[in-house]
Amino acid sequence: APATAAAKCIKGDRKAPYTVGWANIYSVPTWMKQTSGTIEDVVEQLKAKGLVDSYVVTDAEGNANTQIAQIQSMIDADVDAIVVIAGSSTALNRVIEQACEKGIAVANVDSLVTTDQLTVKINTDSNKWGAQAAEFLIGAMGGKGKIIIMNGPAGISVSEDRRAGATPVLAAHPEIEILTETNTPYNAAPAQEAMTSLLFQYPEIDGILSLGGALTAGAILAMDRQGRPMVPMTGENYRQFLELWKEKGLTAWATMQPNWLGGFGVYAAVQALEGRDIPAFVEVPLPIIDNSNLDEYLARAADFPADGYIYSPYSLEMFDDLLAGK
Amino acid sequence: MTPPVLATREVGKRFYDNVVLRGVGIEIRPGRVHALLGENGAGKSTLINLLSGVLQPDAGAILVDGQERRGLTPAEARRLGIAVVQQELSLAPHLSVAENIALGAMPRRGGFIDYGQLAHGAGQLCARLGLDVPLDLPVERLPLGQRQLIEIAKALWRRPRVLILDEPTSSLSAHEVRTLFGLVRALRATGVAVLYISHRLNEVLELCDWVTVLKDGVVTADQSLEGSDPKALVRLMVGREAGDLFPPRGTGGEGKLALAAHGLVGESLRGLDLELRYGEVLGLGGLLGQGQEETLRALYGDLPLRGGEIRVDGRTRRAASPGRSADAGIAYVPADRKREALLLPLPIRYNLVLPALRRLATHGLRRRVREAITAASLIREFAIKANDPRDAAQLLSGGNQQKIAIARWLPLSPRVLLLNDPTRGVDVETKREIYARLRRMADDGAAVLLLSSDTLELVHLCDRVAVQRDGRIVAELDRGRLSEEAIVRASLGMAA
Amino acid sequence: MSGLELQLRLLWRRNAGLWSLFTLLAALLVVYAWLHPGLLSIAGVARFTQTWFPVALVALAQTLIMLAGGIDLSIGAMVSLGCVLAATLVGETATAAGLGIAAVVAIGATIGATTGAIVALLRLPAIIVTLAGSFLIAGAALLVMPRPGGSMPDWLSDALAGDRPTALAMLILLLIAWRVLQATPLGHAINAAGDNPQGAFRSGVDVPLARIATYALSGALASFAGVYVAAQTGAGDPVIGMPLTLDSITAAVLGGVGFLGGQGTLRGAIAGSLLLVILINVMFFLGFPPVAQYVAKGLIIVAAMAVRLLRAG
Amino acid sequence: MATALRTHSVGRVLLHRVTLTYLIVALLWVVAGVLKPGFASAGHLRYLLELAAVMGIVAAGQTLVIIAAGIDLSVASVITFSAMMLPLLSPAGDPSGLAGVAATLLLTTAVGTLNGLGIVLLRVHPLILTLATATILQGALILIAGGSAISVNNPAVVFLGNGKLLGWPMTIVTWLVLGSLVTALLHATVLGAWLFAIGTNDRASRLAGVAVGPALVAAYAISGFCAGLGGLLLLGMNRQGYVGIGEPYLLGSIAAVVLGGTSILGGRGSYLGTVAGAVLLVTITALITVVNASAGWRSILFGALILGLLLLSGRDRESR
Ligand SMILES: Nc1ncnc2c1ncn2[C@@H]1O[C@H](COP(=O)(O)OP(=O)(O)OP(=O)(O)O)[C@@H](O)[C@H]1O
Ligand SMILES: Nc1ncnc2c1ncn2[C@@H]1O[C@H](COP(=O)(O)OP(=O)(O)OP(=O)(O)O)[C@@H](O)[C@H]1O
Ligand SMILES: [Mg+2]
Ligand SMILES: [Mg+2]
Repeated sequence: APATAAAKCIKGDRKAPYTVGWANIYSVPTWMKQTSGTIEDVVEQLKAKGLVDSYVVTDAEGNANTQIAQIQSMIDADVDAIVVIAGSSTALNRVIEQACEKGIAVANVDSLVTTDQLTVKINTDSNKWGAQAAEFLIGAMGGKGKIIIMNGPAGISVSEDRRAGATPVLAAHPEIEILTETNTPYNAAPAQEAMTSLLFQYPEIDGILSLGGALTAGAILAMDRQGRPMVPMTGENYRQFLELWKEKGLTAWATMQPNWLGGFGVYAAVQALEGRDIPAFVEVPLPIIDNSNLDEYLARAADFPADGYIYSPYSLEMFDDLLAGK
Repeated sequence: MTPPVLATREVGKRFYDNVVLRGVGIEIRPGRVHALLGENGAGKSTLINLLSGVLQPDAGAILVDGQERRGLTPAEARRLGIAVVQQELSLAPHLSVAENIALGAMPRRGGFIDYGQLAHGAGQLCARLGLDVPLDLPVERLPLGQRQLIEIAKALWRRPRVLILDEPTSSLSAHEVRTLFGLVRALRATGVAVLYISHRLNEVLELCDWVTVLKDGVVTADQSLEGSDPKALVRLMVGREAGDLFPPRGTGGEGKLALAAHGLVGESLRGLDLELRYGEVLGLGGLLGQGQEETLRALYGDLPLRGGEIRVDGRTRRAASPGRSADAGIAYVPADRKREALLLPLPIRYNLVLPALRRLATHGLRRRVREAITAASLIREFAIKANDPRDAAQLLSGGNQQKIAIARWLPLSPRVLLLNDPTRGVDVETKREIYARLRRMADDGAAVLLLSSDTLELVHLCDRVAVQRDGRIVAELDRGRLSEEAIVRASLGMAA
Repeated sequence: MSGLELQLRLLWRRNAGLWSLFTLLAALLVVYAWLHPGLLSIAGVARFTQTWFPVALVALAQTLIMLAGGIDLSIGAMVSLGCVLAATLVGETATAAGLGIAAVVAIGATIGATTGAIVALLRLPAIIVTLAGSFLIAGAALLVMPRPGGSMPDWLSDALAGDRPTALAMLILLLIAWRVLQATPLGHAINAAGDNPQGAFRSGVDVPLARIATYALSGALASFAGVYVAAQTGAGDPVIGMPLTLDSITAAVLGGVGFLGGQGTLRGAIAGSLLLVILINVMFFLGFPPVAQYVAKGLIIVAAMAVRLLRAG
Repeated sequence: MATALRTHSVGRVLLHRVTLTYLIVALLWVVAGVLKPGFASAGHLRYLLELAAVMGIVAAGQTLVIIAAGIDLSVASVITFSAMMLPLLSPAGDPSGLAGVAATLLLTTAVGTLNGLGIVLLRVHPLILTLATATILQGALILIAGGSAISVNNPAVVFLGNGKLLGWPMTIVTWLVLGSLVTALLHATVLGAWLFAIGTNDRASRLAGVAVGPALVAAYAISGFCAGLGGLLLLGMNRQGYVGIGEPYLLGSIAAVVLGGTSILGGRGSYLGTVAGAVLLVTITALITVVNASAGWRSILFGALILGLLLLSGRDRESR
């Protein structure tokens, strides 16, 4: 490793093998469990290379205040790298800045914080997520019609960003009429409940702009139960959605928040510790699932939990390419 | 004669269609102890609730110092110098003795509680009442009688001009009653007006100067007590000649051993030995708080024991619980009916069948009709004055609640009765019935253990009396040696 | 008995049920300090109390209500509202910041008093009134700030949540303030109103007023917890307080507050909140994986309660 | 403060109040139907009833527990646990799927029994104990989540959630059966009477010979059973279990019970009221979904509706 480290926070005083900490916001949901899986996988690979020797996990049980305390504990325990999915886009700022000052490599993935004093932020672009989804839907609807927008929980950056990304696209198409919007947790049951009531309300719906998670699956189930004709819709790589998509032969589009962002975070942090110059922000391109590659995803479905997400394959080489901006 | 400090003029009160008071006038004067008598449910407590602002009259007026007061509230009544001893109901169980005494009237200095004055004042009051308890003890840890004394201390704390005592002695033992009387006399001497409600007629005769009698919500007598005797009082209340209060004693004490306790050690018990035989009424006496209640609870299986053993019908009892005892035919009537016996918000009928619920049911399914019949017959037998058996038990007068606490065990025909002050607040006529019934049950072979604060009961009803002191039985007085004096002497630790 | 002696004895008495909790905490603190010697410095203490302080505040807020015989499900939402309001209202200068904080706390107190008035005067069940309140308040927080943002002055963040143990000092001040309140008739009325509302009313205690006052105080405490979270994190977040409602109840009950009111102490609640926070930290240093963390946490909380109750007999 | 209370009139008032709650539901449906055509369509109302069935079934156990002056904060976790465990507990060789259903319900009943035992034997406050159970189940869920590689294909569960019996949705049929049983239990059995007694005054009940411990254990066990059944219905309706599926039912079940007029302090209440409470809750949730407003306003509207309905449905309640 070179004497002067290039990445942010890195002071060059930490030597391999490293201790990696994973500050999980909530380990119970399946998406998080899958993400933990990719982290453990990458840690194992790095252990084999002699770069990592120990790995610690915390679980904040969904409470951002607890997550602050746990990151504080990791700082106190002097781990070398911290991977974090933020329980709040603002709440962790100060503790992360502290970690950075201590020379700890902090990789923030998925839900990002607003501070820039950390080693690397890795994420897809939530704005693009929303924009691309809107573009697909409008295209599939022929530029006009009535839609319902399904959002994740209110007050959370990710769901607000996706919605914000869709706004200008929708505004550019005055013939698209937004009937109404929902806010539900990223889960099928509440989405299905909300959608059912809305279906009774709106006899005419031409498209569903679902902005993530298992929302689309809920919508499809609701429509199916009422015998309503399927309409174009968007969504994410939730296994049940992809299966229903195939089963119903939908006109649909999906992207994903790859679970391997977690594993990638570990890799990037360790690379930074190793003295590699890595960018402050790595934008992971949004993989697109459409009718052309749906079957590829479904072919691997059995490897993923029934209530999980079928993410695209990853490898350390791929991470290298992403870090190099390729 | 001094003018009345507190009076009512033609007050009436009804609850729904139940007219409780009709045109009642009463005049309470300074320097006089005024007795208010009446059968259970006659409307005494209701009247004092009107006098103290807890309830509002439907008709008539409340007069304080000759002036009509409309919309009197408890806080206002208190400001006017009216203090009421509602039994244990108004204590805050988790707060300390001192804090309870000053509840709602904390001494303050500069906006803060003046603990100096609190400790001093509360300490003094306790001393005057002969109450020897730490001021910082939560009142829930005190036996009922001591809680009652604290309720009295609380009333005195406010230096009232009018002191209303609703059955203040119903769970005090003879000794405490003496102290209280001394205190009341002292207050009378300083010009305090006292309204005194009691079902213990000789106490009334001893202490009071004047009597008002309520019957079915109407004043039937308002006269001086001079020259009265208990029989005359009963005549006033009931309207006919009084018979003997206590039933004649049978043979008693010859039956087989029902319950035997050996060397019981536990909360307040320090090696207690006691034997109870079928066919006898055994009294349990002593000063307040000597562990008598714990003795009953231990026998009933409600007290964890650290030592000793209890034999039921000669067999050592192992896993004990109230449920098992009840199943084995042992009944327990607690003293504190409001907290330990009744389910106040639930219907009277329901309260009456609770212990027998399982017995009355088939395969766990309730038999409503059977329950209703059982309850109705108990209401009749015990002359429980209830408007409707579906009313909440809390709407009953105190004495009628007490009847439920006893009556509800009868459908189980218990072989052993453990009774803690069963006639607390019960009017004379009902007392007579209860005594007769207890005696009859003993004659029929049941074993009765009667813990009582009323020495008369112990002397005249029981076949034998055990006196408890400091967690042990210190004397057993058989029929030949039974007398009030002997009990008091033994209670105080003097040789019998 | 002198006044001082009475006061001290009452204090001692109220601790009686808490010794096992205190002992458990002491043991955990020793283990924690041993695992993490950095705790034993001013900065270490400062940082530790910072994570604990908001939980302690909501535990206090909940305890007040429960002491008076109620329960408050809107505490978490109130923290969120306090947080976003602080990140909007608190200005850069010292005066502006002071005024801003005062305004937030006043708003919290007002909302609390309103809730209290509905519960006490209309005699509706607190659990549902405050559940409805939680939606109303959470909605208001989202209107103030639909997504995380805003900012707090850096100097304020440093002062409240920097390397100085300000949080600890405030906690001690709060305990003193509570002692002072307990020594007033109002404090006493709060206890009595929870213990035996009817009896207290008959004894001339203004029960509705005591109830309204507790809700107002509790609202003020919860909104101040929001202010503190804003300072600690440097920004506002409209949903950050949500998980704190349950924490507040757990801490209060762990600290010996009875569900039916009248019994319990603030220091018990603070100890309960400390247990929740320190458990998490100690488990991290002991290297518990999340699965074990959940199980251990559940068991230890039950044990902490059971030991006390079984010993009390 | 000393309000005059008469039980038989309380009974009448209670009945009256439950009727009132039903009237409010009807009124709400009419108003919503006028404002939002489609809301009051038969199909939608039936769907609301189906949703209410799950809430009502979970709240059935909660009603028993609350009447006995307890509370069960583990229902949400038990629901999720049930939905996640079913695929694991359904043996491949059982075409009816009933074995899996039985095993799952047995398991959740056992969890409820443990709740009851902990509360009775360790004398830990139900709030804490059931919360701890919930926490421990969360731990178990980490192990289970992602472990089930198959979505639900248990025919019994699919039938429960989606099937029809004589034209009636199975969810509603199940609810009717369970609701009748719980009502009978409360009002026609000794156990039910005991629960009221315990909720009113557990010390007095104990001294009257009531088997307080066993009765409480039974109540929590039934609550575990009901939550488990609720989980299976949800699983059937969604064809997919996931972690967090039970979450809305924690506060929801308590709210349904209390909105239905059962006292949170215990000793007073009825399941008929809870049924109305469940329908009410589901209705207003659906109502705010169809109102086109920002998330903040929707939340405010929801809170205001709960408060308003509470005011309407009766003010003479305990002051807690
Ligand atoms: N709040 C109430 N609602 C309905 N009825 C009531 C209420 N309070 C009292 N009653 C009824 O009024 C009658 C008089 O009761 P009260 O308590 O005044 O009797 P009492 O003379 O004090 O009897 P006791 O000697 O037994 O205490 C009783 O029949 C009782 O049931
Ligand atoms: N919750 C209540 N609602 C209505 N009335 C009540 C309630 N509690 C008590 N009462 C009535 O208030 C009156 C006084 O209450 P209290 O408990 O002092 O009864 P009491 O008859 O004086 O009993 P005791 O025999 O203990 O003196 C009684 O007449 C009782 O019926
Ligand atoms: Mg009376
Ligand atoms: Mg009376």
